[in-house]
Amino acid sequence: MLTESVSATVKLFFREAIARAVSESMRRDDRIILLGQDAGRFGGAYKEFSGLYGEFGPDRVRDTPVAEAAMVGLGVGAAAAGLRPLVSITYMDFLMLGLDPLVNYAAKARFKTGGQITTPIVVKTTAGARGQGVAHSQCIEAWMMAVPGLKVVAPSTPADACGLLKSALTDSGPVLFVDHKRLFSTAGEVPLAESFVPIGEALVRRTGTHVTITAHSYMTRIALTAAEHLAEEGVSCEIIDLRSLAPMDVETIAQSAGRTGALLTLEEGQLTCGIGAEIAFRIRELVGPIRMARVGALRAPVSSNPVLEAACVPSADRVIGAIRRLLNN
Amino acid sequence: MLTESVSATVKLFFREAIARAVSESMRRDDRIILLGQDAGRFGGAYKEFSGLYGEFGPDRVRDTPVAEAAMVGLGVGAAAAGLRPLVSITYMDFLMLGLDPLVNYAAKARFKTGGQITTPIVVKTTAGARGQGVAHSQCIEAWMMAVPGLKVVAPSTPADACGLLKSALTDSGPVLFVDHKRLFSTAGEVPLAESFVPIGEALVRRTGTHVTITAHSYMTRIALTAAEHLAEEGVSCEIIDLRSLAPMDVETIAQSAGRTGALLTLEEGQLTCGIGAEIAFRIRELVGPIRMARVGALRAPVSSNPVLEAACVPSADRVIGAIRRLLNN
Amino acid sequence: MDRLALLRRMMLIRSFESALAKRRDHGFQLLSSGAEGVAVGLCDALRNEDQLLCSGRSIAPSLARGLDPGAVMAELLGRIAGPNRGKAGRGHMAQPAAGFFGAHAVVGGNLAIAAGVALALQQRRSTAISVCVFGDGACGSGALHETLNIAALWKLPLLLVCDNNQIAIATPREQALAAARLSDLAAPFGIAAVTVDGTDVISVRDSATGLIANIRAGQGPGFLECISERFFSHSTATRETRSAAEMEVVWSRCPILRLTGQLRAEGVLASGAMEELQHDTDRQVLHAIAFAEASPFPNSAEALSHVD
Amino acid sequence: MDRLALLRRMMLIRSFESALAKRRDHGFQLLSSGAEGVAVGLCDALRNEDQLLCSGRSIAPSLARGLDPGAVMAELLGRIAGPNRGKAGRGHMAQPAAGFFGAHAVVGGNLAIAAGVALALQQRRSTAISVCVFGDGACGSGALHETLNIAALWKLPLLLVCDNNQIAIATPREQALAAARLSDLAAPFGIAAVTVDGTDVISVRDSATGLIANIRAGQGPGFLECISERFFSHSTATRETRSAAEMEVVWSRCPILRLTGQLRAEGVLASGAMEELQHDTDRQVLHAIAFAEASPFPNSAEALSHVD
Ligand SMILES: Cc1ncc(C[n+]2csc(CCOP(=O)(O)OP(=O)(O)O)c2C)c(N)n1
Ligand SMILES: Cc1ncc(C[n+]2csc(CCOP(=O)(O)OP(=O)(O)O)c2C)c(N)n1
Ligand SMILES: [Mg+2]
Ligand SMILES: [Mg+2]
Repeated sequence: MLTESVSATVKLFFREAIARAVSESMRRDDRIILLGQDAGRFGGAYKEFSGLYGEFGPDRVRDTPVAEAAMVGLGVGAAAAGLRPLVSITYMDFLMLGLDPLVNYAAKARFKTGGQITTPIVVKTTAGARGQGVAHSQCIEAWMMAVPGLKVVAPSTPADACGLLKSALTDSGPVLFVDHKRLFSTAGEVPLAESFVPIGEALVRRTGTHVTITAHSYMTRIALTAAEHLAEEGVSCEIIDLRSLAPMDVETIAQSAGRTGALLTLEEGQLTCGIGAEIAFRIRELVGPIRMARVGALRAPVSSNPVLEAACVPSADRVIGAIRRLLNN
Repeated sequence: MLTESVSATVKLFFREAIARAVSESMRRDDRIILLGQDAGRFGGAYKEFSGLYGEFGPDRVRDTPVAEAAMVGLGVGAAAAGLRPLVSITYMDFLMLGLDPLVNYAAKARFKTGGQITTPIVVKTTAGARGQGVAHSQCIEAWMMAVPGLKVVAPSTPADACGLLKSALTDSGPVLFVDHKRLFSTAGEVPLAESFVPIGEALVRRTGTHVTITAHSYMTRIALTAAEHLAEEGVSCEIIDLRSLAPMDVETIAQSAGRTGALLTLEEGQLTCGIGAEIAFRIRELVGPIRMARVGALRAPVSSNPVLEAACVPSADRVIGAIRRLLNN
Repeated sequence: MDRLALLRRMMLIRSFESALAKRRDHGFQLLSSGAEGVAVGLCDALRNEDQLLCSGRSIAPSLARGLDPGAVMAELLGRIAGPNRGKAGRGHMAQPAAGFFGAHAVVGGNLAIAAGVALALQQRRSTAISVCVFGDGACGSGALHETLNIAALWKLPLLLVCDNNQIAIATPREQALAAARLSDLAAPFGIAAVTVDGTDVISVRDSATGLIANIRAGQGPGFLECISERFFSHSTATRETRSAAEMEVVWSRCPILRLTGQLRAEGVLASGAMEELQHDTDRQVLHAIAFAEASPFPNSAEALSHVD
Repeated sequence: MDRLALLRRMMLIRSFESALAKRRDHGFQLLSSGAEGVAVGLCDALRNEDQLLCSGRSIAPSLARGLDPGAVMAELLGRIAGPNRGKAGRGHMAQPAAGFFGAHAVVGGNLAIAAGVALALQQRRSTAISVCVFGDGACGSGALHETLNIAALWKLPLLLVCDNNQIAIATPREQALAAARLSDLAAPFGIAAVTVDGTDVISVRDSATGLIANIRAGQGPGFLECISERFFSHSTATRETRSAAEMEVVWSRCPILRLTGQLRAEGVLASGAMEELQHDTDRQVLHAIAFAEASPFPNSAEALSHVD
């Protein structure tokens, strides 16, 4: 009976998992407030905040003007002064407008004040391509991983979205929570009981023996699709869903890559100074010179044009091709 | 006689080399204008624009308000409409405030308009630590290298500062020109005759046989200091001054690293998803699994405190230690 | 343009958008219906050499500026015959050679760009001006402040036109902006600023003309706020949040009906003329669609072209 | 505080900065001399539970807020006895427990942070307010616009204080800002705004008190512009660009001499009293220096502490 209730789950869309995480967190902790463009009655660009305005009212769920710099700045200041704001920046491209308060203040506040000020803020933003073009498609997770003092998480499933967001909302922060346009309408099982996913732990999504694939967010699904096809050819892929990009669970990757002897890193953003380059360096330090390859976007902006978007960002086919080449070397 | 006059040089401070590059370029091309905080009569934070206001007047050398977003935005718009603006953002930390126009507009303009609009803008900014603390010391070159459509150069000598800035001011752009607080007062020989340094070519600053060191900007000087000390121990370092970070001259690095069989990458910024990770990946693809190590800042903000700043950013001693470890492996 | 031509241009935009909205092969679109008077009135006050910039809501501005409807349709449908070779779509459509410097989908993002275009014109001693159309939502962004200040200081030949349709996605303008009138935001900088009814194409044209005369005379930037309407939801993929009662008021303020009514009352519009106009514009739109459909999608190799 | 106490506080700041400026072991400092009246007048209008934020020019604000001069000196000299353990220096000094939420060296960067502090206070139904001091230079940044707008919309308990010393590094305020008065920038948002002479500590105190009463009453933010002076160059490492004649005018507007003159004229300040005050404050500063010098630099291991 006990084990049954522990493992009981409910099927939720990714967007519902986010709303649930926020709702449960806000009930538990009245310091949590939500700031976002159309985050209130409208319920967010992807309905990911649906129901929150009704439950918590306009004081705790606040629509903001289109002013990303101030949105992040206000959230950071409020965090420094004792609240736990969740600030929603609709698209990751616009996070650029709010980098000053996030990077120059929040990520450095604890350090520069010798521990007097912490900034338990969560900035949630949506990355990735889905028909919206050059300024609404970018993935700049790699930049954010390079900011000391900032944590970055990027779930691929509703359960992780819920569990990681809840952890982020109890973290000493700052935390950047990155989701993806193509994930909101995906569904998955989420534990019925309130549950947290710790920041900093990767998860092996699929076990395999020939090659280790690392991915996060929507690219985890691309990796899984590729792995299914490759399985038909007798290629066995182990897929590691990074989940947390900073801090990164390098040990889990190293264990896997050490076993399979081949590593493919997959990311939707640019390869240059990207997540794959970082993982490759660290795995090489830990595991030695194994076969490695990386897959990411072409070095080009992402067009809203469906043909060009598809050509630019990684597809399962490209992953399959890269793995074949990697294993034939 | 001919060779003599060709190789004739003059000794200039780095800051003078910048002023000279701008002055020569502005004389040649009246589309070039300079926008910056106190770039006019004051001559720039490091006197690097000294004399320009006097020579070209307030229409072409414009002081701006403290408004980095608009400064870059105006420059980008003016570039798109036919000028060749040089926009000075005093510190690279504040470039974050201008990333939206630079990354979301300028770097994508040519692509998104199918070639109708180009943005021949040069954004000049100063990176690096010298006693100014957490929000005036950052090096985010790696972020900018990952922007398709954007070029990034970062000279280490007066001659390269002059030659690269002049090339940037004739480039179809956008170009980010990164200098360093600790370079302005360094001196070096600059060709007397007007000369350009092409974007995209690294330079071997010191030849050696045991290990290849890559660096750019001020870190090139740190590498040279380290190499001198190591020479006394019989360790021979080859130093490659990257000069251009995007596009990067990977061939020159590969040739050297293939010969020495060991690579140390040096950067002042963060290691995570950094320049070293990128170089290591590409060299490994081209040269195979040689010994590699990277040196960069500690994963921490850079304090204005002299003790803590020195502890955070790479020193010659740290480079020496890293090379000893690399070569003893 | 005479008033009939203005009417025809507005009807073309409306008809174009109706046809486009029926299609399902373009992701989504941001329609200008309800705000045709702003774009058409404004563009009538411009000269060929002027440059127009706008937000991602680009259909009315581009068509009002005189871009070929077929080319615009091709761009919106991702076809290579679009001015941007189908690479940009609604968010970044541009044709600088035709005086349409282009759309930019970052809210507020085109403000400083437009000021930069104005700076280039000023520097070259041109008599042309730069004009930027943006929404009420963009008025919350710091970009407006920085741009107003520098444009005023440097007396840039820049006209800022706020197409205030009183809502940003689902956020009513009063809830997002503390200013009583959005043109008040220009006042501290000493910038000439006017608020007009954006559903009155003639007022828009005349106010723009007045402000532009000062700008061309070197007196620095102007600010024109046009109170317009958004007849549909934010985009063809967004849910509407306004009540039926609210929408009744919104729809009652139609720039096309307004001008039609005036022209009818003055006897300028003969009884069958409307039907004829409608027929004409609908046919123009059919041609535009046919043109666009005849054009292929770009080849996937274009994903790497024009990057550097 | 009575006026003698205000005078003493201003003199302490002046004396502190004179002693500091003589040293060469701190890189450089941003002095507040000439603007003591702004910080001291303002802080006299605050309650303990209020929070003060400021720009990188932090000496007058921190001392006026009552931080221990020894601790402030230690921070400025990079010693571990500073409130930030010597990690922050001038640019980021903070002691929130003492109502000094802190400096931030990004121009305009503390505006939205201060609004966030105000939001936290409002949310917790506190009667405390958040106060941000920033320069005229910061008024060119979009951060001001965004902050004013949101603060007005949400009626945040926020007082924005522009310490307008009429120059930013070397750029005269008229050349950087198109507004006639900087307090005009608050007007469009319906924010109560006042401009006072910042060299008159009493005016500053009284105007701040008036604005703060409204803020505490829930009427939303206030804006106070104080016209002050910068007696020295931008920093102790920056060259002065103003002419000798200009500096004569600048120095003639000394907040300390101004109050001294008033008190003398009213007979409140006895003849030897000034010398005694000066002696007192100088001694306080000597103690502060001794305290700071007794404190070591942080150990290099601190470079990695308090990061996450
Ligand atoms: C910087 C930025 N933030 C958010 C968005 C998402 N967004 C797209 S349109 C829009 C509303 C804009 O409203 P308004 O300026 O009034 O223009 P309208 O849509 O009414 O024409 C928003 C918030 C964006 N594109 N850019
Ligand atoms: C965003 C940003 N841009 C530029 C700078 C460099 N800078 C430091 S102080 C300063 C002048 C600020 O002038 P003002 O706001 O009037 O303050 P004051 O120095 O007169 O007290 C500038 C431009 C900075 N610190 N931050
Ligand atoms: Mg609107
Ligand atoms: Mg000032």
